[in-house]
Amino acid sequence: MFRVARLIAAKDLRIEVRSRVVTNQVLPFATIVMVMFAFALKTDEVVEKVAPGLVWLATLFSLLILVQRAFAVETADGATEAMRAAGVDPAGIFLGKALALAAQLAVLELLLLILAVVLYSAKLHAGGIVLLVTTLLAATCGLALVGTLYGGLAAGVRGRETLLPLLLLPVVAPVLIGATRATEAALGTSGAVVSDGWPWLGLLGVFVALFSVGGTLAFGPLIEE
Amino acid sequence: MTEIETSAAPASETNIKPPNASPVEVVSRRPSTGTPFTRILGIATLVSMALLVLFGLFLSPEDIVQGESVRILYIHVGTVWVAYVAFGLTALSSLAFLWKRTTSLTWDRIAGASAEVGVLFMALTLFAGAIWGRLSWGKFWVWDARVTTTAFLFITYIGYLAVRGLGGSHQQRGRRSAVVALLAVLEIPLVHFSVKLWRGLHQDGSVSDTTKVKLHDLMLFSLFISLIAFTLLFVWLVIHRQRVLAMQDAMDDKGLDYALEQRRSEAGL
Amino acid sequence: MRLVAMQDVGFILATYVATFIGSIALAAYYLRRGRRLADQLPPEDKPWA
Amino acid sequence: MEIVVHLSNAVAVLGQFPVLAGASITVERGEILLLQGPNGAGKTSLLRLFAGLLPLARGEGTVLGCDLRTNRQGVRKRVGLLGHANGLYSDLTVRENVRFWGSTIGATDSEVDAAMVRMGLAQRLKDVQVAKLSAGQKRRTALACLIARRAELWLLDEPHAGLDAAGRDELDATLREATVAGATIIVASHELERAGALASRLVEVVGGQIREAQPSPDRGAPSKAAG
Repeated sequence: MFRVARLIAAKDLRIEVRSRVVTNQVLPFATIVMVMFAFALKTDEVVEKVAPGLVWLATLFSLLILVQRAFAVETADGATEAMRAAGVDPAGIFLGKALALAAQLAVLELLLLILAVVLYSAKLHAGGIVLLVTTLLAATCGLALVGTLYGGLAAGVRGRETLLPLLLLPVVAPVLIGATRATEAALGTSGAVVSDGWPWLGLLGVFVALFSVGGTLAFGPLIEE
Repeated sequence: MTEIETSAAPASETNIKPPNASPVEVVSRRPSTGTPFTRILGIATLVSMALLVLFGLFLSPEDIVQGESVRILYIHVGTVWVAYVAFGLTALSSLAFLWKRTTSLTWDRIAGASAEVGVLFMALTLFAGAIWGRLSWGKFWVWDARVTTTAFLFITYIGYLAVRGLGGSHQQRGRRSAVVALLAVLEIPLVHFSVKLWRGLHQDGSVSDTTKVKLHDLMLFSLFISLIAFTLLFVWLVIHRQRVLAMQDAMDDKGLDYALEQRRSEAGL
Repeated sequence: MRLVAMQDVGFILATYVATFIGSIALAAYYLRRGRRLADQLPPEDKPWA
Repeated sequence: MEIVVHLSNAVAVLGQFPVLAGASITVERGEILLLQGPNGAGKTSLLRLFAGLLPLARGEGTVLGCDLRTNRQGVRKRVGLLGHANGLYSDLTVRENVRFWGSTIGATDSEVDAAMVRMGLAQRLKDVQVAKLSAGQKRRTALACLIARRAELWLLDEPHAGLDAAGRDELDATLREATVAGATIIVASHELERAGALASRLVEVVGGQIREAQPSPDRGAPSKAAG
């Protein structure tokens, strides 16, 4: 299972290195979303206050695109079916694709965070850095896991573009809430203190644990004909 | 990978007659989804609904704190109760479908029927809740954990119904939707907990504080009738929907027999 | 009649009416659909009958 | 003779359409079976059924000793399918594709290289992105991926399509070698003169069913390849 996962993750990342879809298209998209948020919110104080939430909202929108892309690669020339025909362990496919997606998401989140510092004058400080990094990691894993799970379900079907957001967004709500609050605590947005953030990190941890197990079990039946 | 693109699948009963249906048979009415039991159930539902209107709107007194708006609760409590029962039933039937020793498409259809009825009640309960909120708090929506969770359930199960409609074989539909239903069981407590935690940090009034009303006996009785009436309605709807789905599946199989015959005749054997 | 005297009577009635209309519409849809399918299927496909 | 594939009255459904309408056939080890028949007759579906991809709606079927109703997973590890689609990643190079598909079943690098040599991909083409290949070259790459998998039962859907003369010769030689090594091969093809010469047996797929083709006069009784 883990051997297959490694293979598939390596393959996905190599495809990304070659095609540069994330760097050339998704990152600019996320950037413009961040700018648009500022337009919608007008005043600097409001933008500063909600900066962590905007970072994670932009992440969610980008997640939808990344997931679509991750599975478009597979369905373009019948690779999904070839994998099924080759009896590749579905749990391995799931973990591998989730791993590659997580790597791409992590890069994206880093960029969005820098953008938040630049555009929204969010302030990083040393005391919150541990919380910030662990939050990024946990939220990334959570998003990648559920994204892969529902992306795989939607991949083979008609109307996948519309089905995926409908299925995916309600599920990632806890990640949005948890990650936003933890990030607020880490950045000290509107007077939040670092210790406020840890319960939220716990929530993210539970989410990751549940969906890594649930997803590994569920992915096979979901993609099977 | 599909080899046949020209062949429109005879999916619904409208474009295909089973090969053995002669015009004479169609004229005579065949038994439908109703049985003596469901007819009694239906009458009981209607009677209890009438009682609900009578007690809810006329006989029960107004609340000291909430005034007349308490009457909305007689709808709200019943529908929200049924909605959650419906999703519980969907989850359990999905489990029964996935478990090898009890697997049967009947479980899948019960799960689907229950989710569909549940979605209706979820919509009704959100509507009634919003109106009640408007009258009690002056706003349609509060970010209470229960309210928000209910809204998420609503969307989640609309997604579940969309997954059911994706097509494929009945078995595939069953497996796929059962897994999605069980994943929703993972998701919903997380949503509820996270919203609760979220509101907890800077909390204003929540539903649980304001619903602590001192209940008059007649009000309690009206609530009781509401639970009974909506539960009966739920059972009636699920039974009928389950039977309609069973017939739909049977129709698909009939269509298959017919299509098989046609397909074989292509060979000229 | 006390109904008339109620405050916010419109809201309350709307709730009741919406609930009943919603339920009746779904029930009617199921019955009609069931009837149409039942006319085309033999008794052995209806084990409950 | 060992029976590799056995179908009896198999029905398979796509959506609500019966792509296979009661197909029966027995295939023994070492055979090269050619499926012919018009478009939409069910050739592709038959191959997908053998590969354990299409569920069996009615009837019975066994492939390599695995029951198709209960153990499709068991079939897949031992079968290699080349469908209409090549299953290649267009952003990766030829070698990366072959290595990826080979390694999913644990093929070593030398096996992967051998497969590429076999399909004439080891020289100029190996580091070219698949997106830049011609249709025939893509087909060759897909075949190399299949060869690297060392399957016991090969299922090929129009393998000659898009290949040039050299590619066809290489393919035919590869298939003959594989049967000598104990593999069984089922080919769906429209190109009778090419595939017919290769095949040890010929059946016709019509209307989702299978019937033995009339032995063609020039080839006499179907001969078995050595197992």
